[in-house]
Amino acid sequence: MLLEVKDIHVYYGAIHALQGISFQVNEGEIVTLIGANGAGKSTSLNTISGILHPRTGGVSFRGHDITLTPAEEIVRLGICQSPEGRKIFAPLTVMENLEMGAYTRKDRGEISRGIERVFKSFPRLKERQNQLGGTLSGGEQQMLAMGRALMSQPTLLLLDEPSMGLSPILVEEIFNIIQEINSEGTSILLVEQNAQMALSVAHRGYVLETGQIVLEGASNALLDNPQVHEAYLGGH
Amino acid sequence: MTDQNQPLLLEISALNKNFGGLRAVKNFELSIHKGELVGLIGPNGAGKTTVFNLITGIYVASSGTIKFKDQNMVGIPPFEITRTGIARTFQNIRLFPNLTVLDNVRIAYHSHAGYNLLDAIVRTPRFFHHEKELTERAQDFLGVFNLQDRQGEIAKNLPYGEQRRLEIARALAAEPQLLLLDEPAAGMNSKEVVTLMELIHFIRDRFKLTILLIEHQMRVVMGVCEWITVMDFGEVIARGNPAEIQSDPKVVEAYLGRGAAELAKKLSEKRSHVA
Amino acid sequence: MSKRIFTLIALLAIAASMMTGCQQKQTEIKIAILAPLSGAVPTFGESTRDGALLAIDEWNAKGGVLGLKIVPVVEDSQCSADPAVNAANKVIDVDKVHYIIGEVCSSASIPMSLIANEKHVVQISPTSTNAQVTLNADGSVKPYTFRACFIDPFQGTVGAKFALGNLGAKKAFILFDQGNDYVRGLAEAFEAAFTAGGGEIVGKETYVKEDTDFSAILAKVSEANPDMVYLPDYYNIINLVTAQAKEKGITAPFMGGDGWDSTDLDRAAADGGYFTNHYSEQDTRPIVQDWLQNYGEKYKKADGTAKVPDALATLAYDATNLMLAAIEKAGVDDPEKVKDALAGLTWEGVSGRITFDQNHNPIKAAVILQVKDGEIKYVATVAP
Amino acid sequence: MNLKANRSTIGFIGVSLLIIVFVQVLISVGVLSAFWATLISIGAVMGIVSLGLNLIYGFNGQFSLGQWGFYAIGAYTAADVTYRWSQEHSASGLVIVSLVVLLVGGSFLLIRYMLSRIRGLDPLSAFSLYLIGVVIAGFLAVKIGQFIINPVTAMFNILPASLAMQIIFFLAVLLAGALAAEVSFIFGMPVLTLGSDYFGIATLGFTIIVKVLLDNSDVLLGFEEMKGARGMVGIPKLTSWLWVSLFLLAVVIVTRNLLHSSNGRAMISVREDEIAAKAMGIDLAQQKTLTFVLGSFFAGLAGALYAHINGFLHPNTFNFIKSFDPMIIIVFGGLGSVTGTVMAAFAWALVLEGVLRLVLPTGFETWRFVVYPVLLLIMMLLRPKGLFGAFEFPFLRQVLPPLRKSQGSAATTPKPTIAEGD
Amino acid sequence: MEKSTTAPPVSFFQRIIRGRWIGKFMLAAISILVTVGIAFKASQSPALFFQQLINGLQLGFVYALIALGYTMVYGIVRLINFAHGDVFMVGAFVSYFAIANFQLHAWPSAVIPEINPVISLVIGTISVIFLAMATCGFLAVTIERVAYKPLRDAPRISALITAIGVSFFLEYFGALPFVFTSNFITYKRPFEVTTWYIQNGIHHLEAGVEAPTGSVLFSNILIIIIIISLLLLASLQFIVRRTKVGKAMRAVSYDKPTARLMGINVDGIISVTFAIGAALAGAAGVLYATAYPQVVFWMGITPGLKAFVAAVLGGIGSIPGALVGSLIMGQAEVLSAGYISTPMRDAIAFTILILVLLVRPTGIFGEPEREKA
Repeated sequence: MLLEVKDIHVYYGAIHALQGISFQVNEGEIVTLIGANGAGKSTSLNTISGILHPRTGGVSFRGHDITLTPAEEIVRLGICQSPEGRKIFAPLTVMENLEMGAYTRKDRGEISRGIERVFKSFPRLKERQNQLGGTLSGGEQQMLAMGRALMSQPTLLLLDEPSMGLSPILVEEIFNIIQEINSEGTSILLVEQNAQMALSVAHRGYVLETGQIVLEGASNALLDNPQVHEAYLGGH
Repeated sequence: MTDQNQPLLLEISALNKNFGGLRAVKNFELSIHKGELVGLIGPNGAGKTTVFNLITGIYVASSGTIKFKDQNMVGIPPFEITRTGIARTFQNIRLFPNLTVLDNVRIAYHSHAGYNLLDAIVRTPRFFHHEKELTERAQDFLGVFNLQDRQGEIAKNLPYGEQRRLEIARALAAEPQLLLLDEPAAGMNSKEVVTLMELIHFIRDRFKLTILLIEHQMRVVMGVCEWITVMDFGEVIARGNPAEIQSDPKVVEAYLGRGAAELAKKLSEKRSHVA
Repeated sequence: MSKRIFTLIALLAIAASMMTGCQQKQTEIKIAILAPLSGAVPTFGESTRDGALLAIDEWNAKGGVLGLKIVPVVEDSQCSADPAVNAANKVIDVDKVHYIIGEVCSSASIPMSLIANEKHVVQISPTSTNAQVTLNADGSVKPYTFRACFIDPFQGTVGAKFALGNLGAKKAFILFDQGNDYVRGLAEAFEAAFTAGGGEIVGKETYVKEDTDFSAILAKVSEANPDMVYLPDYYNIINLVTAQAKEKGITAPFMGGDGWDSTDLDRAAADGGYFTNHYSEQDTRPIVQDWLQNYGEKYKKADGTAKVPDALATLAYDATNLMLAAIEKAGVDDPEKVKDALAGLTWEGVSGRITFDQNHNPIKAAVILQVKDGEIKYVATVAP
Repeated sequence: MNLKANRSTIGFIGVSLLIIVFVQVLISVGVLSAFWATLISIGAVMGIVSLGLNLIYGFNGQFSLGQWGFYAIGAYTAADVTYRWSQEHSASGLVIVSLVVLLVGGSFLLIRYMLSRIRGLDPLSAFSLYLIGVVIAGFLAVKIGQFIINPVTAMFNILPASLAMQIIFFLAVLLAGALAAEVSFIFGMPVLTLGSDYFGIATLGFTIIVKVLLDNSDVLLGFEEMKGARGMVGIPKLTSWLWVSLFLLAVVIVTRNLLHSSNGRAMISVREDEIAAKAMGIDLAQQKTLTFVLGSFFAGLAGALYAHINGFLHPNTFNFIKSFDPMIIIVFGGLGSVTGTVMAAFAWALVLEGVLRLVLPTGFETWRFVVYPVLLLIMMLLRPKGLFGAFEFPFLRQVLPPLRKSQGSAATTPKPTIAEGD
Repeated sequence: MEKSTTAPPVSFFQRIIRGRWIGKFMLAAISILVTVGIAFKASQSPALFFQQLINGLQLGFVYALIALGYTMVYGIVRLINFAHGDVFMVGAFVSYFAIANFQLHAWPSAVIPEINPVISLVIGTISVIFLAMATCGFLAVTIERVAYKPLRDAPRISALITAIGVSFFLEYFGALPFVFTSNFITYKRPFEVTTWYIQNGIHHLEAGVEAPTGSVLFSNILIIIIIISLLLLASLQFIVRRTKVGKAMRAVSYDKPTARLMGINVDGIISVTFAIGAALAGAAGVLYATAYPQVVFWMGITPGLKAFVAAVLGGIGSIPGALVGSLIMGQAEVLSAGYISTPMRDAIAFTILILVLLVRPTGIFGEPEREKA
């Protein structure tokens, strides 16, 4: 088991955002969290990333407890998040954005190999390596966000809404790349609004509702689940 | 290709907008007749929101005309444009977060409050009369959107769906003839999207509105819009009814891609199985 | 809630007034020293306080005044109107003081004098030179307010006479701080007297007190090429201006007023400069020598050496002595009588023999000193 | 609803008047010495300035550091009017200032009316046009004023001296406020288009410019009686606790009435979200200018009252460093809280100049300003949202109208699915 | 697709309004008037004019070093750090004590007596500057940790009020008799001033001798200030553009939560920014005190304010902006003192600031404010 989230309760002030959530990600898996807006998907990711800390419950990664580990340390341990809305550093060039992704890495050779790898996955970024991040199109920004996250060579990649605001054709491309990254050995925890797509690429999935997990299982099973179909796949 | 029986409400021609050297909108053309429900789609960064900002006066066009009710709106400040009958919602909800739900709606009545500053300060009978009237109007409005129980709540404390509804209610309280909705379905799950679509139909019928909609979720666009305009790189690449758009090769290439279901199937097959 | 706060304030005030209100038999007499201990010029406040406290100590050592022990009340008045008013109100209302030494700055002494006269408290400002300190807006004299220093026209005139006569200057350049009424008063008086005496003002330039870079106006001085430069400001400005003038190759001598008098005057930079002052350290009168010695014994610098009193300390010392002498002359602790005694008093102070004119300004002689080779040398005495 | 509101209104005004009278009695009896009386008056004055700033920053979101400049303008204007009356026995100050206020105000209205037909005029151009109006109106005011000074003086001389003095004082305070408001209008026009921090810096610049002008008021501006940096003397001490407290009460009530009206909501909406406010048909420039002018009007009033407390004005009082004081007070009291602002203003005056003076032992007088920032720091760290946060006294609080139970509207309520959107 | 619709004819009047010409005309009229006035006066005495320009240059470079601290801190935490000017003051005092009490500027010759005195002085002076920089950096980090960090999630204004409080504290605590004292202290320069004048070539000016009329003077202080400022500026630019820490600073300044997700220690980077800004202020303190040899506890207020204005003028958040703004401020100050009116100088400086902001609302190099609908 790579990541284990165990019964975490997270609060924003008085708001009880996560009410005892548990799930795991195994080595080599794509796991998806789906659910409505405000169900607590991003909160879960941010708790794993160390931006938020649970009031009770714990998170462990490769058997180490990381519940209270600060965010920057967690990146070093091998978890990296590509945040919702891409959050590219607009005034930095594409290259510099990638370097920031590798902030925790010291070995220069490894960094340049990492950049090579990212450029291989996203050839469009190579063309634009000296352009400012802010001038990229939405799809390119999403690629950069993912590439940047990959630069830290994570064992576990957290993707928050990678398809948000993208045209269908780009969504297709992004999901292809997600599978590619996974096939190279990186485990992925995917948070998606687009449940259909997310479940298509994921091995397992969890359904969140108002801070609780209401359903879990293999993604095929979830895709066929009438409840899920009704609530998230728009049962036409 | 539009419904010629109704008069033209909005007519945009040869609209251009440059930011520095960047040409965000190129020769944009759009005509909307009264009572229509029109969708504006296109890839991210195609210039859809810029068009909205141009129509509402937040940006001033570099060239071209925007005619609303046969009146050129270019160069007119946003608040006046709103007062002539265009209201909008925002992609990322923009309520007045620290005000109550009631006040959020009451603000829409400011330009025709019926009393002036002096009345308010001295508390003349005129103030009390009009204040009561506009409060009741606002409450009725909240009632329409089933928010009346929430009137005292601070807007930022509402759940997401109610915030969306409040935003639409607020926009409608300004009594527009043309409503612009910027990605209303963003951040909604399928169930919410269905209710949203019903809501859009409902408000159009009830308030006799004309609606221009930006949306990414094809289900919404195809489901509610009568006409669709597709933008890419600041230009219109296609226009037509939903069926025409879905089969337009240019649109498929630039925007839609292969059918979603087909793609999902393909991806599932590719999925490598791990223990 | 607000009611409770107000009641609290009222109670506090009652308690405060009770604490000071219930005196039985008078065993002490309070003198308030109001000086700018914080704000922009705390160093002036400290000198003033030290000078005044030394005078009080000396009187107490001799058995006080009228057999009563003298108790100093020190308050910070920040060289500024509001705090000065608050400080004056506080010492008068809370500490029940009848005699005030202060303030240093005219901008604080003037509002303070309004309160002193309203409440019939005798005030001597040691160093405020603005005419309005002792005069009302309509020109009448404020009965309870006196001062221990020259008013501006006197020093400026003396300076001009000396420049024309002893220095033989024909062309003068004036530098002054328009925001400082002391400096401006001296400069205006100098200009009037210098032109009346046949000299020519070849240029006038102003600066503000926060300035440190004088290169722009010194460039103009150097362009005008005067025989002397009149710069009647405090030593801190003198240090900056003269040092920069030396670097700019300006050789014309500088001249100023009693603001120059400080141990912190940069004697190397100001070398060759002249200034008018209240007394000279080289004066052999015993009162001067005692003053220098006693001050040096009581106050030490950080490195343990004796402090040398500056003009502010000297005038505060004289002002306190004047006040106490007047109380003794009146023979009773009654401000009404003390102010009359003060008006008719003649007192031999460190800064000379002092009597008051009808506007409550002291009549006394000025001396002219020169900064030369690291020393302050006595040059001349000019009687009024 | 009306009845309830009225009850809280009567209660509030009654309690306030009671407190005012109570304090006045304490002062008259001598329980509150002049020391405390002055501090309370200063507290009330600071309350008025800070309420003005709270409107501008707390409610309208415009980060202004210019409040102190308008305060200075108010102080010197009113002082000049009463000085001329009490020292020179002439109503020239009153006449000229009122003519300037009236004519300039008139020219503003005229130009505004003319410009209302021109759409899309940029603020800087509008500013230039208004500036021309000011110059012409000011010139006319001075010219016309010459003719009526003497009759007006004679008119006031008919009245008993002390009554005439009080009337002139009252008029001077209002005129000071009006003049400050007019200056803020013309200055605000171009500057209010700047973004938040830049606006703050421009207004800070305004405060500094005013201070420099006051330093040189006798030489460069020709106001001999203001005496520039020497400080203005001879201002009659007319401000009593009664005057300031009544003005404060009036300002509180005006602020409250304004806030709970359509204009107030529009004002707050600008703070909340400018773009959304624009999209709701709110004229940002108008709302910002209105608030700025009103806030500056309060500052002018406060300045005028301040000038007559000590009877002395010095430009150093209007130093830019002191311009942070009202900002400190409103943050301290809680941004956007009327109650907090007033309480904090009194607390600020009483603690800084009063309690600290009494508490600090002899020899530690210089520590007052070491303790003050430490208190400030502790306060900010403990309560970053201010003492009162958003708390208000009942009268100042917003009263929610009762729920209207479905009349007609319910019938048209859409299908329940819409209500359960989330 | 191409349909050329000709825009309806625009009247002359409308064109004036659209083009914002009235306001522009007014601004242009003011600036032309001022420029012509100065040019006329300058032509009467070109030497004086060039002298003033040189004086302004010296001032401008000192302001630049202070302005950078404002700009960096603002760029990263959007805080107007009003205590910055007082940190500058501390820098000046630290160097004063190091020189006057410990002869730090002469340590090399004290350790190795046979060392070349010039080299000793250079090394000594540099050590004084480094000491001041280090102390100020440390002080700023302490301030940041104690006073600003706890307020990072509070409203922005709280931190601003705290900054004002810190500024008061540094001043009045410094004024206490056992700290820096409230006296004006004559600063002991680490090296002597040498002056040259330019008239048909560069000549050395002997002390106590008047320079010939029509010559332009400059001193070694000017040269040292310019060299050190440029060196520090260049290294700062290098740090921010090329190093990992600098890139992280820019990333943090743009988006803190995302920077944390990338494993960047945001608090650490903010501290580093404060430290670098304060270190520059410390160096400025030494240079300023050397040029205008007097130190006093409130000396930071005015240069601090001016430098802040310069930073805003140049576009706060922009490093080249801070330099350009400072040079403009330096020139504006000496030119208005020299040719317009000294007492009105600060008013003129602020008028320039306001006018520039009206034309470029975010300063000369400032990025336009991001407004997204």
